[in-house]
Amino acid sequence: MDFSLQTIVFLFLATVIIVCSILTVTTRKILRAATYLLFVLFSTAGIYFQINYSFLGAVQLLIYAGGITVLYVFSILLTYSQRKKGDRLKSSKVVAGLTATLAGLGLCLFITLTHPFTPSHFEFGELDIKTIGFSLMGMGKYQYVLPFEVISILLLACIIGGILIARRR
Amino acid sequence: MNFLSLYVLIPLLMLGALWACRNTRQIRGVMAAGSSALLILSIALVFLYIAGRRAGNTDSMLFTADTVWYAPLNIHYSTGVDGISVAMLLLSSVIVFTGTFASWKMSYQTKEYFLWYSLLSMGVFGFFISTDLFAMFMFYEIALIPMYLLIGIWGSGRKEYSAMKLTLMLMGGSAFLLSGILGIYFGSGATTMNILEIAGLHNIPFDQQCIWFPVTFIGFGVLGALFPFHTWSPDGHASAPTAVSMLHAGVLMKLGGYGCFRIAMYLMPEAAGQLSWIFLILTGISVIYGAFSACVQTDLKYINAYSSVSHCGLVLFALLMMNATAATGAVLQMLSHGLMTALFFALIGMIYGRTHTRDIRELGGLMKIMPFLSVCYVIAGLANLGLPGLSGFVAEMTIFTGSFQHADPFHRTLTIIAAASIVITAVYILRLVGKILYGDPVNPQHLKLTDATWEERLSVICLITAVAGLGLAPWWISRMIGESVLPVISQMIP
Amino acid sequence: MKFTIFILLLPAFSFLLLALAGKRMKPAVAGGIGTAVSGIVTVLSCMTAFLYFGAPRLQDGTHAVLIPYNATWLPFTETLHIDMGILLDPISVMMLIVISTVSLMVHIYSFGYMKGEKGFQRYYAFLSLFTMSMLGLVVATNIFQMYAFWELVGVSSYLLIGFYYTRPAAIAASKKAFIVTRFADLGFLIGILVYGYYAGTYSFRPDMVALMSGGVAMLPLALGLMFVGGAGKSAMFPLHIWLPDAMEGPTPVSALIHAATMVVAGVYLVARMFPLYIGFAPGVLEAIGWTGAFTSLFAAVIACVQTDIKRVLAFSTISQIGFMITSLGVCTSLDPQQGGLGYMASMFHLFTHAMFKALLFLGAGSIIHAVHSNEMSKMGGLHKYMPVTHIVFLIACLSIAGIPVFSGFFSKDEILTACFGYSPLMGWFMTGVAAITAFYMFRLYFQIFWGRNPRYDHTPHESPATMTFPLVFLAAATCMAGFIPFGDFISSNGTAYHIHIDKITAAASIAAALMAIGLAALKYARTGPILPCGDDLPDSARGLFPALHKAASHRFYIDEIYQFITHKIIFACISRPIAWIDRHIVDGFFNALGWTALITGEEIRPMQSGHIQQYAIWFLGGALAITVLLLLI
Amino acid sequence: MNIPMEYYLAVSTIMMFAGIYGFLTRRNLLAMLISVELMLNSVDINFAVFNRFLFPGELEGFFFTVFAIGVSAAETAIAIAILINIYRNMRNIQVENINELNG
Repeated sequence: MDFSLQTIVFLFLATVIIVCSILTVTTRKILRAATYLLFVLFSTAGIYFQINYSFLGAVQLLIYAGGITVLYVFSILLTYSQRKKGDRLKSSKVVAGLTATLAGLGLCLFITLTHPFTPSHFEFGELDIKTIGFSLMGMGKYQYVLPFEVISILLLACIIGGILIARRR
Repeated sequence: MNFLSLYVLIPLLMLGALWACRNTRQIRGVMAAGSSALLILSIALVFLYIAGRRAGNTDSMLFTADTVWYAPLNIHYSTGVDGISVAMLLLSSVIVFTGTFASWKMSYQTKEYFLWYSLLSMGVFGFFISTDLFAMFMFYEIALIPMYLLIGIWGSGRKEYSAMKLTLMLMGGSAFLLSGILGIYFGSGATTMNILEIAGLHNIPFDQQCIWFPVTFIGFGVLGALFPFHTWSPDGHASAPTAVSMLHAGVLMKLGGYGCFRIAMYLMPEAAGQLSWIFLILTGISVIYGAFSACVQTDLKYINAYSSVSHCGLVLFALLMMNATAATGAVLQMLSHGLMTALFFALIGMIYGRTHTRDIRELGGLMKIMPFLSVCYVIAGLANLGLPGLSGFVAEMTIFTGSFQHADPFHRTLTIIAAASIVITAVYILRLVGKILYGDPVNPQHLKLTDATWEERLSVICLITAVAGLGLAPWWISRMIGESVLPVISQMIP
Repeated sequence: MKFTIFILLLPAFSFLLLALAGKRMKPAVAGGIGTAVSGIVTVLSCMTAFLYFGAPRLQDGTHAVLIPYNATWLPFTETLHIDMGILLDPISVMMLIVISTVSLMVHIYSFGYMKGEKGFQRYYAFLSLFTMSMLGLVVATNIFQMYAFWELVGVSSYLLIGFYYTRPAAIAASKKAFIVTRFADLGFLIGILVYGYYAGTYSFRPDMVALMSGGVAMLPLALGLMFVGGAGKSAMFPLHIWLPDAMEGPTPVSALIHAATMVVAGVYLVARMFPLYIGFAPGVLEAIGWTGAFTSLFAAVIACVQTDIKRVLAFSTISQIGFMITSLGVCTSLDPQQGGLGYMASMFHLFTHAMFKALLFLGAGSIIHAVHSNEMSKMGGLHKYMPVTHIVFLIACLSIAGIPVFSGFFSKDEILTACFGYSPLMGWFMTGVAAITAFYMFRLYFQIFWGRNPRYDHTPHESPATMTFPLVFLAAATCMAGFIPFGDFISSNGTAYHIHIDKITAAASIAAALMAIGLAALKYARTGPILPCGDDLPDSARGLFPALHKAASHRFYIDEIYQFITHKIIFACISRPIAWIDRHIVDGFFNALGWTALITGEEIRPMQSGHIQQYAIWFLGGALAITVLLLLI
Repeated sequence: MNIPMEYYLAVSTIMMFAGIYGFLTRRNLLAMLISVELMLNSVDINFAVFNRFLFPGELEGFFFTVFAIGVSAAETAIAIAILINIYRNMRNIQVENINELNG
């Protein structure tokens, strides 16, 4: 592997993702966690861009980094209580969680790295937006109008549910 | 439906009538009427049965009837009696009758108490008249469940613990039993649940018998106080109220012996022959072990409970000897033990009701205070240790003679060991009688106590009459039973 | 002979009547009913005897065996069943006489002796029960009927020993009597079972077909085991321990049950099975004989040092039963001329012993009634106060000592002759025991009626007529019974046998007895003040054999051994551990099962905590576990 | 393109388990939600990467990622609505205190 720009970018993104993920779950301050999450989401968008899924990257940036994070920040501020100083963790829980996590991580990495994937040789072309649009709206094979509709109904249901739940009684 | 169903109908009617009762007088009236009706029915049944046999009817069961209940599983409500069940029905009705009078003064939640009591008796009667495996099992369960409430609510001492223990262990036995019954049903080709028909088919493969025989036998054996599954008995009996102890030791424990004979051994004779030695050893242990344990107990009811373990062990022991004489003896022993142990528990209950203690160290000189009860207690004790002229002798001698017909050393040794129990029985009975009845009163407060009331006298005298009647004129009932065990015995390999 | 059924039914009826309604009767009425029934039974028994022995003999010279009644009482198998019936043969008829007579005497005597006692009606009820059972025992047509009545006499003995049920000693004694005999009866029962299986019947005549097919070899075992039962009832060593304690019962009861009738049941049993013993188990019979001989010596030695008047008589009874057993044991054939003499001698001694021993006990009762004590040290010089009792007691003592004219001489002489016929050793041995008998009886006699005169609180007086009449009657019987031509009625093969006195044997035994009486007179007939040290029984033997004396007065520690076995071994080492095991191990196992279920539930319950993170960690763990499993497979 | 697929997968795995760790240990419900977002995100990366490297001609992974993003947005919205509601009632959103919901 030569140190092309691609590689450097990837290494940068990977480092940011790994470090920020870990910081997200270990920091005591919830607002910081949200901030680190934001970095992770940005870097993930970077990964998408890197593998030439720029539409996906854009969606990621818009919805995740733009929408959801803001939602988090708002709700954090809404539920912030002065009495609670940080998020103290129970050590037994940490040990159990850490053990399970590390074991799982080791196992998954082992499987991932030893599994003989057969990557096909492909051309890294940009996916044009027209193909995406037709696939999303088409009704044929490998076309996704049904899941699209299902998701839209789900979103509608969520909107209604969110309003209902959050409404003051 | 024939007149045997009256045995289920009368308790049902009693349940209904009790439900409608408003006061204690009415409740007592219903109970007295119902239990007398059952007693009269049983006596009539004995005469009808003997008349039927005299008339030359040689079917293995008389008065059979059959109603389809649930066709897909071949479950029928089928009834029928032979000499064994007639004897058991007579025993049960005597004890239900006397138990009613023994709990005449029950004051706490009287109505509920008698409701459960009637339900319990319905289960017992239903069990003895049924000839269908499933119906038997159902009635068996009906008889078990009220026991939990009767002990748990109306008991004394550690009643919750005892009730729980008794019910759980018997339920454990039921689990064995259910699988055994299913094993028999499917082993015989899943065509019928009727015991007589299964016995007629006689087609359960030997290897399957070897699985289901021990399962069924243990299932019933738990109720028959088979060592080491007897430990519910001392606690359960000690905590139960008087009439429940009577009914439980007198009748319910007989369900175990009856079931072992009628289901386990009748339907799986080859396995019974093959595996009898294991259970013979266990029952032999029961006999001796119960007797020795009884020697050092200090609670009256515990003594009697261990004595029951010993005597019921003798029942199963005799059944496993698998010859007609021993089996007749076993049924006689069931009768005899049922009557005497009910008598014992009735008397213990009456003594306890007066002195409020069952500890033999705190009792003494009762002969002076309550002569009637004490004399009856002595009679019960003498019956228990096998005095000729009372029922114990008849049963024990039949068993020992029957068992001794096996010429091999194994059976011989066990017979002699079992016979030795009569000496130990004498030891604990006489120790007990000497301690609590004779001597001078230990507790001066006991001097004020009164002797038995009329209903207690009625109950006790009725039982003593039965014990003495069986002991003085045993031939007719011995013949009646003897000819009924033959069909079962003839299935077995000696 | 159909009327014989009433011999059994009347006492049974009287028992039921007195037991159920006795409480509402006046004591005199209850006693009257019991005595009247007993009287009728005695008359019926005598009638039976007259008719039976009066009937012409069969051609072979024996009396016919009559079975007026026999019905199946409890069927077991085709061949085995308990019958209830009446069997009349010479010995059962003889026993009828003995039992009914002694019983009648005791009934009459008790009027005076038990006067004013609480439970008078109960006492007579028990006496009737005992009479019925004992009569049923002797007329049994089969061994199982005998066993059934055997148990019944055991229980009536238990009830009568424990008559004074508030006395701890009486309770303990009754319990002991019942349990010891019960233990022996276990042997009897097993013997019966063996006999039934191999002889193919419970009747006294074994089925020859069954016997031929292998049963002969087992008969000695069966007969030996039966004798264990007999030894228990008849208080043979080492099962004798209950009899001395049984003296806690009222004295008339001791006379009836523990001297004259029940305790000879073992002798009767052996006599009943005698043809079988001779025919199939001569070895067992020999062993029985030696057991009897040893017991008679053993009991006689102990009797010499007892101080309780009833205990002395009790040991004397054991010793005398030993004589009877020995006499049966030394028989070697069925022919009375050829070594079968012992059978007749034994039955004869049973008869005479019943009379004089009942007399002794009733006399002792009369003395106790007057002195209010059982201890010989509280007695002395009573010949002045109680002339009738004195005379009859002397007659009984002379009789048991074997002085001619009195009945005991004749029967004992026959026994000694039989023993000499068996072996000189046995003969001399038994003669020695007879001498000891004479010694201890006269030790008793002199101490009570002569000897030093203790200060009585109130002057002893002669007993009332209800008590002296039975004494006089029995004394007359004792004087006369020896002249009954007993051998004409009873002998080992049933034919008439003329009793003749063997001169040398008789001379030897009389000489020994007289010497023993002289020794006793020398030692005990002195008058003088009571020694202050409390050692008021001058016992020179103590100086000579201190160890023997001490052991004998402790009855050779047999009771202690039993005590040790029952309490230290059976109760402490078997019963208690078993009870403990039951509570803690067997029950503990089931409790542990329940406990495990409970604990498992308790352990599992927190898993359903509602904490999502906990669920998640289990979920993760599960997923990982499955993954690892899949990887490994 | 010379970066092997495994590299991406490794990164997403680490992210996934960081999320799991957070989910298991954090006491604040919001923090747990954030951890869930991490996990979802890592799955999204895997979808995209598998699609791109193994089946470049097709678009399943791509669209599933799109849908997953949509679903996670919806989920977050609802969850935060619930949280705020809980906060109103109980004045905190510590996970231990919320087991009263189970009846």
